[in-house]
Amino acid sequence: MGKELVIQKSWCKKCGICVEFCPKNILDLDEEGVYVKSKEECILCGLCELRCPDYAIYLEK
Amino acid sequence: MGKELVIQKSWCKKCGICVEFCPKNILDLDEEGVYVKSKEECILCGLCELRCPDYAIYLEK
Amino acid sequence: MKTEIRLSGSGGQGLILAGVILAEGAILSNLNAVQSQSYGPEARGGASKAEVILSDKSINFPKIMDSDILISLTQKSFDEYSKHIKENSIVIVDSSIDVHGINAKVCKAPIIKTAEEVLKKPMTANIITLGVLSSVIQDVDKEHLKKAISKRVPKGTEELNMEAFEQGTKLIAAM
Amino acid sequence: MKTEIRLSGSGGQGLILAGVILAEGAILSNLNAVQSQSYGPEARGGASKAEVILSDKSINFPKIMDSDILISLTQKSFDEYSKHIKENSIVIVDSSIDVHGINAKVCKAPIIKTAEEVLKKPMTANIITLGVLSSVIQDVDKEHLKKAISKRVPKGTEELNMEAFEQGTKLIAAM
Amino acid sequence: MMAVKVKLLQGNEACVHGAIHAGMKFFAGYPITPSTEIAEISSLMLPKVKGTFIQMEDEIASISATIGASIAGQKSMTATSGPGFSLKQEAIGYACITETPCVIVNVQRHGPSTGLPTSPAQGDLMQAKWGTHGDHSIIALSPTTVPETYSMTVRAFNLAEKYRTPVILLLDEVIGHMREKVEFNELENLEIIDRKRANCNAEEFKAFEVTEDLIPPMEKIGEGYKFHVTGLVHDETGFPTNSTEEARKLLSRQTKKIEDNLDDILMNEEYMTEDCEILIVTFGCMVRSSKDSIDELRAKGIKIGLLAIKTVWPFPSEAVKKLSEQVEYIFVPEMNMGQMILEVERVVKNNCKVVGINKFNGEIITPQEIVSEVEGVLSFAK
Amino acid sequence: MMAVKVKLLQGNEACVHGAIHAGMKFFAGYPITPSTEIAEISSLMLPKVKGTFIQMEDEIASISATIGASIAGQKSMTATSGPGFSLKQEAIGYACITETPCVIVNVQRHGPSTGLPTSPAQGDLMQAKWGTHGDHSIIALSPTTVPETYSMTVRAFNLAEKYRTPVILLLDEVIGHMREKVEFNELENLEIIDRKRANCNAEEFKAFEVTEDLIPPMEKIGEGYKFHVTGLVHDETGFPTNSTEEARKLLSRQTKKIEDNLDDILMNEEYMTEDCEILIVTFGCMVRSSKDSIDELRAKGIKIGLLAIKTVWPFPSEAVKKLSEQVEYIFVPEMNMGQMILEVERVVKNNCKVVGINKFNGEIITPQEIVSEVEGVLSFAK
Amino acid sequence: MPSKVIENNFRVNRLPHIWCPGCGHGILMRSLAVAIEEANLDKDKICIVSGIGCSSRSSGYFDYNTVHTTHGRALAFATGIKLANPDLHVIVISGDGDATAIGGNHLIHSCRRNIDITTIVFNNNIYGMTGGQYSPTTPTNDKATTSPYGNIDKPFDICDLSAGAGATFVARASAYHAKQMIDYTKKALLHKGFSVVEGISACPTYYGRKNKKGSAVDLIKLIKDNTQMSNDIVKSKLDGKTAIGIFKDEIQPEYTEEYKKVMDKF
Amino acid sequence: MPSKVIENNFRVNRLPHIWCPGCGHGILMRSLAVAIEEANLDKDKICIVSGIGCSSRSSGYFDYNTVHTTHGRALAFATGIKLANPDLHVIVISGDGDATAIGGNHLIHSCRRNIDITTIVFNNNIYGMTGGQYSPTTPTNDKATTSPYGNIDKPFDICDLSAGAGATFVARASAYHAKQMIDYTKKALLHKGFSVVEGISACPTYYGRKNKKGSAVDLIKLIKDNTQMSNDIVKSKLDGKTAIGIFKDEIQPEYTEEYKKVMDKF
Ligand SMILES: Cc1ncc(C[n+]2csc(CCOP(=O)(O)OP(=O)(O)O)c2C)c(N)n1
Ligand SMILES: Cc1ncc(C[n+]2csc(CCOP(=O)(O)OP(=O)(O)O)c2C)c(N)n1
Ligand code: SF4
Ligand code: SF4
Ligand code: SF4
Ligand code: SF4
Ligand code: SF4
Ligand code: SF4
Ligand SMILES: [Mg+2]
Ligand SMILES: [Mg+2]
Repeated sequence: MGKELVIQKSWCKKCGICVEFCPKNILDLDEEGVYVKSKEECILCGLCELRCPDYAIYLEK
Repeated sequence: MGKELVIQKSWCKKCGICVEFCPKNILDLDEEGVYVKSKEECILCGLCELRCPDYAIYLEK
Repeated sequence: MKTEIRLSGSGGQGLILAGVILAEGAILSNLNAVQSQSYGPEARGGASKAEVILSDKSINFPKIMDSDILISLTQKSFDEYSKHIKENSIVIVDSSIDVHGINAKVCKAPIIKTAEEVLKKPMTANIITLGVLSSVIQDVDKEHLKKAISKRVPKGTEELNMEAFEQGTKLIAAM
Repeated sequence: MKTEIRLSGSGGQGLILAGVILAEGAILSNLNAVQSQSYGPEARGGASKAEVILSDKSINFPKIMDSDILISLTQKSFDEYSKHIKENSIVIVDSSIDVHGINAKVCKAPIIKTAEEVLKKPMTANIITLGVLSSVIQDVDKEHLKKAISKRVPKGTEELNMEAFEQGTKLIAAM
Repeated sequence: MMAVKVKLLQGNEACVHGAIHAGMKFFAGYPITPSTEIAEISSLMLPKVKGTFIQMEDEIASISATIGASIAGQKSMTATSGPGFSLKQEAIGYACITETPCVIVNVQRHGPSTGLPTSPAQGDLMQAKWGTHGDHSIIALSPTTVPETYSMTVRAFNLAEKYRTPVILLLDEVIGHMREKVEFNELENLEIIDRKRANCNAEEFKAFEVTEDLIPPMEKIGEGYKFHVTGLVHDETGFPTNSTEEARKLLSRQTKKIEDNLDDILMNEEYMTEDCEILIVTFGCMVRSSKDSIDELRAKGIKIGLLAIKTVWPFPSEAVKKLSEQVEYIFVPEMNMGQMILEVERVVKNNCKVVGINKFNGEIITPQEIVSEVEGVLSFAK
Repeated sequence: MMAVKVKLLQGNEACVHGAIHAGMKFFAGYPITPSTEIAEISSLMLPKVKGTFIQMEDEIASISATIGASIAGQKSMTATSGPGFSLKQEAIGYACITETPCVIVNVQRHGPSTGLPTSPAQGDLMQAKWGTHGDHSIIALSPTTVPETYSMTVRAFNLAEKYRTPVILLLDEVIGHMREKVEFNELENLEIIDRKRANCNAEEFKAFEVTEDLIPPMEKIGEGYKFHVTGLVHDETGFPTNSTEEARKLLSRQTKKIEDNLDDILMNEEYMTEDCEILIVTFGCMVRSSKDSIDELRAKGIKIGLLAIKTVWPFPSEAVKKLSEQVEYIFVPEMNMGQMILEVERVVKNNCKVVGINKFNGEIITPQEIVSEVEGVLSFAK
Repeated sequence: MPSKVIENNFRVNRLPHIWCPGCGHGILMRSLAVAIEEANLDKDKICIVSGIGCSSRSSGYFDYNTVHTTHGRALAFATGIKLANPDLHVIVISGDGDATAIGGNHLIHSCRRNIDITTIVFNNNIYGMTGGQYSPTTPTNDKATTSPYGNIDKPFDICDLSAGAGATFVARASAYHAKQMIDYTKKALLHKGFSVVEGISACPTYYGRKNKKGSAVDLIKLIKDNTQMSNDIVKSKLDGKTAIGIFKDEIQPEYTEEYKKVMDKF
Repeated sequence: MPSKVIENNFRVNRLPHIWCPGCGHGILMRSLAVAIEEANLDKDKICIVSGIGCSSRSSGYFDYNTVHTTHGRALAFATGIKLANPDLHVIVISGDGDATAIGGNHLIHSCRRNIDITTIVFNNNIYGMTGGQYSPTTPTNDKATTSPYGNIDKPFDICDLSAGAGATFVARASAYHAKQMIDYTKKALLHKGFSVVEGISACPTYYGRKNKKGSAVDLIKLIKDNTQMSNDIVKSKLDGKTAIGIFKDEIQPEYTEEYKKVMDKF
């Protein structure tokens, strides 16, 4: 589909929800917020986008 | 049971409910209110008392 | 010229409507008119009273203290309101009423009996009353009153009420 | 003698509680104290600020314009409130904060680091701060402060917080 | 000669006729004596003009729906009496801060609480100004005749639209329930004012713009101007802000837009004031008793006049003050324990003596009572 | 020497402590900033004294339950802030006409409407008197310190019980949320007053008897004195009547029972008034700013004093009038657009000049602002 | 001389009541008195609370402790009364408007809390006191002074609503079914928890007249015709009838008892 | 740069929103935006109405016509808006307190009227905005700042209540069940009549903390554990679970259409 995972770190409030519910377990938090541990493993399922309360992580073409 | 039909005519507002629902059909209205056409026929069922909105007709010992 | 008229009776007799029609007839006749009523503490039954003030000048205070014309259809209302009449005023009562010791021109008319026996509709008493009144209040054109009646009574009862009005006008003549 | 102390930082840091404890310690030490805070427009997160006024006289106006002592645990709060300090006042900040061009006696203390690394509980930063403060405010008896701490912190965390307080007192000595 | 169109109308009826003349397209209410006829007649008339009537579950819902309808672009009204007016207070403040035009009718009855629910009173005058929490301006009008109820309802809508503000129409049971002649020819020509619309495109639109006249233009929902409305302090854009400066600006502007236009908003009637040495100041149905009493007192040679206050809020301080310099006494007859008199006293200071004539038993004060009260005071003063 | 028991309490906390001291056994409320702590602390403390706390579905239910509990015989209280206070207005009138003792706390915040919900203001002063429809008297108290919040809450209950009337406790966000030292020794000895009970048997009992002191004794439900309570106009028996004379008597008595006891009810504090030529009149948290400003102005040689009004309703007209004869200026600092100043102006007439110092942006007026305002006016006058 | 039950339970000197001739409220009011007699409640401990409306005027006639409050809020007042003195038998009398229009929220929350109060709703499908406006129980298409072209609202079923909101005893009888009214009311009074008894009433003056449904007698007959004895609300509706019966009767934790447990912790 | 759906539906310059980290409201708010996109509504014709509460702050973020009203009254305002302009898609966003405590009456009456408004309730079982007091949906025994000894109230089931009061579309999803939330909300938006979608939310700051239920993540997991997909509310309760599903979906006369018929008589 040509989608890609995008992170807008400045909006991340570090709640950890996306980290917990990523089926591939490839997300994690650092001081500033969320980051992808291994982008290649991402299956573009969109669950992180679906549940991020702050719209800081999403898939976009 | 020694009960008796009592009418307190001054309280009667002449709505006709007791008249309508007396199973023996022995009640009627005049200018001043309800009266018994034939007391002897009264079976003391108390339905008039039960449904008189103004407590003007009742059975009492 | 200012005439203060009080119509009194019991709840269901439609005297407020009569007052309204009278006031409407009056304004059609180019008079000023103010009509008011007092509601009971609650809407239920009991006494009823309408007040109408007619004048060729403007009317300020809208209530009546003592009436020029008192109409009473019940004994209770007569007893109450006959205390508040002007000297030399007119009092119109139903024939059933016991009038005693008042200083007024009293007209007794069989209003309720006419409603019940002639028109066979007790609820026409208010319009019969208007008929009676129309003979007393000359400034209000009878035709205007009739116009007001047909406008204000329930649809379908216009004819009955015209008849009631006519009967009323005859009652006072008959006295 | 009147000392106006402003404690500033971010929402979850517990500085309002620190202010309350400071005020309570002060009244146990026979001073007068007024503590207040400004709530954000809504209860959610964001900046946090507590104000404490200590005095041996009665205190009327309960808010602080310019502080005698400013505590800031975040850069943002420092930038905001360092604008409102008296001349020759004391400013206590977490070591992480970049302090520039202010005319005050500045104490930098590794408050947050101590909380995270020594006590392993970030939420003890507020009590560590109190420890730091206790060395600056002589009129408030340390024992009274401790009493206030053990009364006000959540049950079961008394010991941890005593330790935090002690660590705080040491920080300033270490400077 | 043009045919004179006359009708015998009740005050409450005239109010609805006036409202429909003014363009009312929405009414939400909850019945309460003595205002109920306003709802009833609205339910009858509104569908005929493609307007909407709804009976809501209570008074709070009624005023909320009324404000909502106005935000959606319709001229709207609600009506109630004392207890319901108390319940509407929170939402009145919302209408003030959101500058939503609407008309709130209170047909006053006796109180406090349920009191004498079918009897007249004028006990909600102060409430009309102070009933809701926080600082705000309000316009309140009070008619004295049935025809005036018609024209004043039109005026209430006009002021609401012109100044983007709720307007309270303070009737009383006497005016609401009496029937009187209404001549329509002039009334039907009464001017109608509609709210000012934006003269810019949607992108530039600011829902609470500070314009020169201090009255922000108002757009309709559904026409592309997507805006936000809130009861929080907000800036020109309409979005909430915590800025104390914006708070000050907002409240100042909302007060100032009324105060700068007192010339347009205030309305009084003077009766025999030219040479008067004694003045009656009053409002609502008491104007009627007062006029009769003045005729009687004048006939006795007493130089008395009347200032009938039609816009009761803002209070016409200047008019009262000016007349107070000319007279020795001001009498303030009110069917309450003394409310308007507080404003009069404040305004006239030591200029003249101020005497209240009060009745709070559910009865109207009669001309005779005013006459004897005035005569009593004057004879005592001699 | 007795050990001094001191505590650091928040104003809202002190209010609950005071209420419990006074005998509060029932609290019904609905949360709203900045009054919420009063509910929260009540929920914590009441079960410990066999009292009841309930969070109701809204503010109307809360005050209704509060009045109900008092009719049932318990001392009761509710607390809210602006929007909730608006909603409670109808029921406040019911408490007035039924003469039901209870305490209604309004911790004022910025308004109108939602305004700046966490910021302080004093914009509900007039509403406390005029918020409900119809004529009625009300007692409203406003403390300036945390310890005083404690004692004044006790006083609120005492006045409510003594005069059979709702009492409004008008806090503000500043006092409600600040923490201050409270010394308990004296406070714990504060007198407690309970409602007067009947001294006759059930047959003779009249629930609204006109006694010499105009305050009817009050019985509890469930103890044999079966009585009727209604918000309708009622006679001595408590049953509704349409008699205009009874209506007059009822409302007069309910007003008079307050007005006859102003000596007992009113409470002010004077500060440096003895020789003052300039006076500050104010209430609530503004007293604190004013005192500091006075100290500063006195230091500059300006003879200024303070009348701190603690019983804000009924308004202490006599005290203000008396001082107005001595001074040249009265300044009225208020965190609103000018409410108490209206009463001051009314009362002082031309005795002196009256100047408002107002802030309505959600911020407290500082001593410095008062100082410069006073200095500004004085220098201009020179 | 009135009957014993009237004399024992009413303030006879205030009778006859203010209601219109044939008003169903009088029948329901008597039913409550009889139920109280039969339930053998201590009359000193009874507190009747009502709102505003024709129905709500009933409080003044009962010779117990009686509180006539504000429109719609009777249940909120009653909640305060009951909590302040849980020994009282608190009974609320309300109208369809009082209970389900302005008072709807207090009704559902009282149901939810399951506080031991019995509520009797005199449902005449109209606002009687204010002269015949439609209420939340006025049937669709019926006329009222504020629905001159026919009511477009869908009515509440008071029993449905109460049961759904959590009341633990719910029943309906009528002015025609006075025996059942007495019986259900008695059961409601003896029930521990929040109980609702809807009594279908009749307002000849406004509802009857506006809808051309004839006299008081006709209205009572209409109730008879439009109802059926059944404990199944939904099924009855399918028959085009209103069910008369007990629809819910279950025991759940009662509010004042639960609160007592909190107090007993100290 | 935010995602397309955010950019197309929100006032991006007002984001990030004021809610706490991990607050479930953010998830539900996005779900609504996606549902609106998918339902293909004309955005100029959308009007979002909210009351007061954390949840109710959402109105300000949507780039439609938005009205932030008073506490509990959003549905009453919305009723006025919808009737004044029936062409609008009126959507109410409310909290559990806003909708079922102070606003309970407006909720049941809106249900009863079946007016074409979609109501989304962000139910976090607590009053978030005022700092954690119990609400009408707080489970029994839970702690809140006003139930320090455990809540003794019995909670409402918002879906039960709405269906009982007459809503014609009723569904429940959650911040965990965001997909279903989108799906049900979309169906609700397209439904003609009054629709209610309850979204179970999570308030880590107050509800979570007070009840020692852990972090935001823990609360979302808890929702997962305590729910089951089912269209039977009652049966789910027997399993100790909250049902996620569509519980009612029927067509009945809609209020503004009925009113239009009245107008069309003239
Ligand atoms: C706050 C308030 N709003 C409105 C009213 C007017 N009012 C009195 S009773 C009533 C409705 C009565 O209807 P219902 O409860 O069904 O009782 P009924 O008279 O039919 O027995 C209304 C709207 C009021 N007294 N108070
Ligand atoms: C009339 C009124 N009463 C009370 C409040 C205070 N208040 C604001 S939001 C709120 C409750 C919010 O709870 P909920 O609706 O569940 O929303 P949440 O914050 O949990 O999302 C309360 C009680 C108010 N603003 N107005
Ligand atoms: S899209 Fe799916 S797999 Fe990729 S990061 Fe998000 S949740 Fe994980
Ligand atoms: S869910 Fe969103 S806010 Fe939370 S950690 Fe992930 S990106 Fe950050
Ligand atoms: S007791 Fe029965 S039979 Fe006798 S009069 Fe009454 S209803 Fe008729
Ligand atoms: S039912 Fe009662 S009031 Fe009606 S007619 Fe019979 S006795 Fe009279
Ligand atoms: S108006 Fe209707 S409800 Fe009221 S008393 Fe008359 S008949 Fe009964
Ligand atoms: S307080 Fe609770 S509901 Fe409110 S924003 Fe924070 S987490 Fe969300
Ligand atoms: Mg009814
Ligand atoms: Mg919530």
